[in-house]
Amino acid sequence: MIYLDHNATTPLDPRVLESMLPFLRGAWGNPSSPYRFGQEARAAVERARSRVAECLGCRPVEVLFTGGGTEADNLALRGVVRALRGRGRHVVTSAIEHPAVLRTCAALEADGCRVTQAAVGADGVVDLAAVERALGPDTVLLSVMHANNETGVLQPVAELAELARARGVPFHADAVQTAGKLPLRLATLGPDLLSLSAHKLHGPKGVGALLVRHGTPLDPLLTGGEHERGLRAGTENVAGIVGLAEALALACGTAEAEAARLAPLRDRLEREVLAAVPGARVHGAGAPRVPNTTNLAFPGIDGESVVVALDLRGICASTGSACSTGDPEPSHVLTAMGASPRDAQGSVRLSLGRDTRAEELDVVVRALVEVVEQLRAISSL
Amino acid sequence: MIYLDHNATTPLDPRVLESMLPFLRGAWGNPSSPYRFGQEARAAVERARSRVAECLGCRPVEVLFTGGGTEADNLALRGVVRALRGRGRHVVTSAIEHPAVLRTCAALEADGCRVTQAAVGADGVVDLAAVERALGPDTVLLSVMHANNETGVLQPVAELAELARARGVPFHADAVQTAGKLPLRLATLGPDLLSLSAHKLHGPKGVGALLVRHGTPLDPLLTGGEHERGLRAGTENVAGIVGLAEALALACGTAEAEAARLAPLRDRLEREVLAAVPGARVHGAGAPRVPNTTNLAFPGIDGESVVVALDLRGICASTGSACSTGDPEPSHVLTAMGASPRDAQGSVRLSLGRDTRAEELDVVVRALVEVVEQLRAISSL
Amino acid sequence: MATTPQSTPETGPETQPELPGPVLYYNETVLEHFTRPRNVGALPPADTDGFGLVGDPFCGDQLKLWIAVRDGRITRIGFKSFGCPGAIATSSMLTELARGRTIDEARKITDDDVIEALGGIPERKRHCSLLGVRGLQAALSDWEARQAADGTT
Amino acid sequence: MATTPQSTPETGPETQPELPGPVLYYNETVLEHFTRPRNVGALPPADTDGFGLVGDPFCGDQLKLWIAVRDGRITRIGFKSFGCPGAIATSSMLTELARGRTIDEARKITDDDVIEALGGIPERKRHCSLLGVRGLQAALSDWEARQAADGTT
Ligand SMILES: Cc1ncc(COP(=O)(O)O)c(C=O)c1O
Ligand SMILES: Cc1ncc(COP(=O)(O)O)c(C=O)c1O
Repeated sequence: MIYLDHNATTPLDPRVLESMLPFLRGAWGNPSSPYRFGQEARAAVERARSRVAECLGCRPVEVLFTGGGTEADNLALRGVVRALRGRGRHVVTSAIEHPAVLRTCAALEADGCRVTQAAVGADGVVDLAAVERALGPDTVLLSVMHANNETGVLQPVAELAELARARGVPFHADAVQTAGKLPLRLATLGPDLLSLSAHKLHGPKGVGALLVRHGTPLDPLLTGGEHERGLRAGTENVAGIVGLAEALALACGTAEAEAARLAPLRDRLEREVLAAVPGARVHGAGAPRVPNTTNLAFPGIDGESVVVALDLRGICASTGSACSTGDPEPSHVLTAMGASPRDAQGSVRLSLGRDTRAEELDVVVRALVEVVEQLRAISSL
Repeated sequence: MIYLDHNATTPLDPRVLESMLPFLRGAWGNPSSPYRFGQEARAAVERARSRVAECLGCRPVEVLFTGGGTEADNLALRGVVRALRGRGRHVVTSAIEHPAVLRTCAALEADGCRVTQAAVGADGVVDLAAVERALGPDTVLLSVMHANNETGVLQPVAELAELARARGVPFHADAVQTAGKLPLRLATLGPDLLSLSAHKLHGPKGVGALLVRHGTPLDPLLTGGEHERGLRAGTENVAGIVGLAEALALACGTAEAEAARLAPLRDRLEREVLAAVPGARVHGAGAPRVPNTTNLAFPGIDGESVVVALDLRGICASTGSACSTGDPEPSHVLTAMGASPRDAQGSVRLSLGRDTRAEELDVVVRALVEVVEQLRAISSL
Repeated sequence: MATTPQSTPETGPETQPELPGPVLYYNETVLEHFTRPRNVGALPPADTDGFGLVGDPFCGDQLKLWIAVRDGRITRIGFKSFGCPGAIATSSMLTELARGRTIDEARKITDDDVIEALGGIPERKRHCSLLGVRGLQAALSDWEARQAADGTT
Repeated sequence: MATTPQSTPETGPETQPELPGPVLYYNETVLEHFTRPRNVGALPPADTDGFGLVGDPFCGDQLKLWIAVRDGRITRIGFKSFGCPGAIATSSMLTELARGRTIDEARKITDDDVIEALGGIPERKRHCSLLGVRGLQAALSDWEARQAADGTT
């Protein structure tokens, strides 16, 4: 199997599993229990918190563990909006966010908030001027992702942070697609809240984190026990949290080298596909992107058909967000970038990862060329 | 180590870990991915859903997987209240609920709901007449737990279900402390929503389920991708879900036999402590209880001191909910049952489990007698 | 945003498991028709007695379908499709079901017939099979219109 | 319900890790003073020069503390405590700190002194150490009151 869908999920690193096993075997205590056996688990959680903080350039108290990236996004949006409900009801976001942000914005809208979606350019980069115009006196949150999951296009978080800071508006960045891929430092990057998800960086599924800069107003989303300083109730997923920290530490140690290794592989893949497939394009090619992602447009054919045909050849790819699998709607990200619905429908995302080898990409290029030809032969367009 | 805190958490059954490992090693695909490798993970999730449904007497579509018991409780309360916001804003619950319910009710109150907490009797059983009086035309939810986590006292869910059904009010029961301990059938038990948590029944931490009877109105709490039929977004914790199903299947298969084994052990433990410790009492002794739990009152001394002293003798016990560890407030459950604050402060919960042996309990009785004597010797009361 | 469990359509009686998540779960027959679709291609204009084009001109799946009719029977049929595997496979199966049938029989082919012949299709892809049936209906209507036109000329 | 990270007190400069969760994390010294508290028990009434009782009569921790004073120094001290291990250990350590001290020195003992002598105490248990200090102050005030009463009689 050639796996080119690392933006959907990644294999659990065997070293990460190894780090988790003690907490699935011997040290299964409840971190909130008063006896020493429980405190072993507590110590593991707090060690993990310190490791995450160290990897991401923040303080341990600024790390909240969650049940995944989606929960981190929901907590950031709903938590800040609720904490600041006395100040205003307006949220600014972009048109290309992950559904975990966009649908949460829709839910907030249904509950009486006003939401402004800033447009993006044809290159997939959010329009800074549009964000600036949107920020108003009653704006309580700006939420723009760090890198888009479908195109890999990086957003100008430093500039966005400056805009937000100048107006005293908390800024949340969904960094699910950059954590572990790029070196990140909360202290210098700019956002006040940062979401990440373990399974996107060779950690376990069902655990994530929200970094919350000291002083950022936040209400809990899950209420109950006083876990996570009262900001996220529920018995801690100790093994998952330990795995997240281990995965992050491993990824951060190699992020730069991996980025340097993957960018030329990705670029060569793109060059070869563009050379071999008439009419093919790369969405977001003009913008800075995370080095592992390419989103290819093949006009005249359907992306899902390409993905299924590749699957039958042992290659895992996707049409975009895994969440929208089978969704007949064209990608909201690509249409926001100005792609026609049909063009958006003809797109395929390949996302490389730690296990990707150059030889695999040669196989993929050949398969893609073949598949596109066959599908074009039967296409009615 | 003698572990008598199974209501806080339980060891992960090695067979459960075994069932999870394939999804932490080979089959790490994203269940929402379109290729067959992802569908392996999808099939595992759906098999797990069917197993849970079979164990609990409901249909697979009635099972929603969550990130734990707390999230299941939050989803039930916030989800029903939101879905029915056009109908009313009143919630009825009891005074002895877990913080996952009580604090969520407090949050709903802060958001404009009215919440009535029905009283319980001295035996720890919720007052049915009080619930009946509380249910009004604008009541949108009744939430009463199946068994209390501190005392083990069982609540009259069948009768509560009847009251609720007669008024068309959805009824949520937090069954975190009964799932796996007692045979449960959603179809016959009565509630419309039922919460459970894997780590309380020898499954992994960080995964739970909410059973939602067909037709019950529910809004999602975590919004994003269309996982769990749009009712709980977020990439599925495949290994955790598989582990939950395996743990539940194992527990359901032995629940009756275990209950029959533990009840006499617990009863003997109580008899011996009451005989040896002057003034000792059992909270909720007069009510039907889950067979693994006892909550002992030792007037004149502090429960946390007992717990720490037992810990130093290698025995794990607790003062009540693990969530309130170190909390100086006396238990809201015991005070709701009419205990004085000092009496509540002198209470210790012992909760037996699958690994508990009769010989261990002999050791525990001796240790308790010793510890209580020593603490009474220095007590100022 | 309000969603109730009962309002979610369920998967029905197919053999595939009930999959409430967003997923594609094409069976072997569907995949076979997707990789080796039957009756692909336009008929030559001279041989074409009816033609159907369905699908929005700018957005979503599209199907073109050609039929040749002799003695009230579809003797030849061809299609071209822009769409997902479900669209391609259901169109392919539809042409198999329609070939050799009388006009009346062809008129009566439903999307359920197509789905049944394929042994099921994911819930989210049921709409695909409608495209094929509508394409065939359009071609049959075109044939009827041409017949009428021939009669009047 | 609004909670902000900054409003949560942090654990301070102890050697123990920063534990934001609800947790007890008593160090060895605290546990030692809990299991073998020093100076436990009432002084005989005849030997008691000052007595303190602190804590709500119905609820929460309670402390009784007795002192004997000779030549402006605490020569003997005893306590009894109803409370958690933190309360017992801080009371025990307080009596150790106070024994042999002059009245003035004893007046100046703070809860931070007690906590420092124990090598730290969990954040949630800091209030416990206040009880001991308040008990000692009460006993010293009682001693002063008795002195004054002796003087006037
Ligand atoms: C940008 C982005 N945000 C959020 C998420 C959600 O993360 P999770 O699947 O862990 O809930 C994803 C991936 O699914 C993502 O790509
Ligand atoms: C009755 C009850 N409800 C809910 C919970 C919360 O479950 P979890 O810890 O899995 O979030 C617990 C245990 O902590 C419980 O005992």
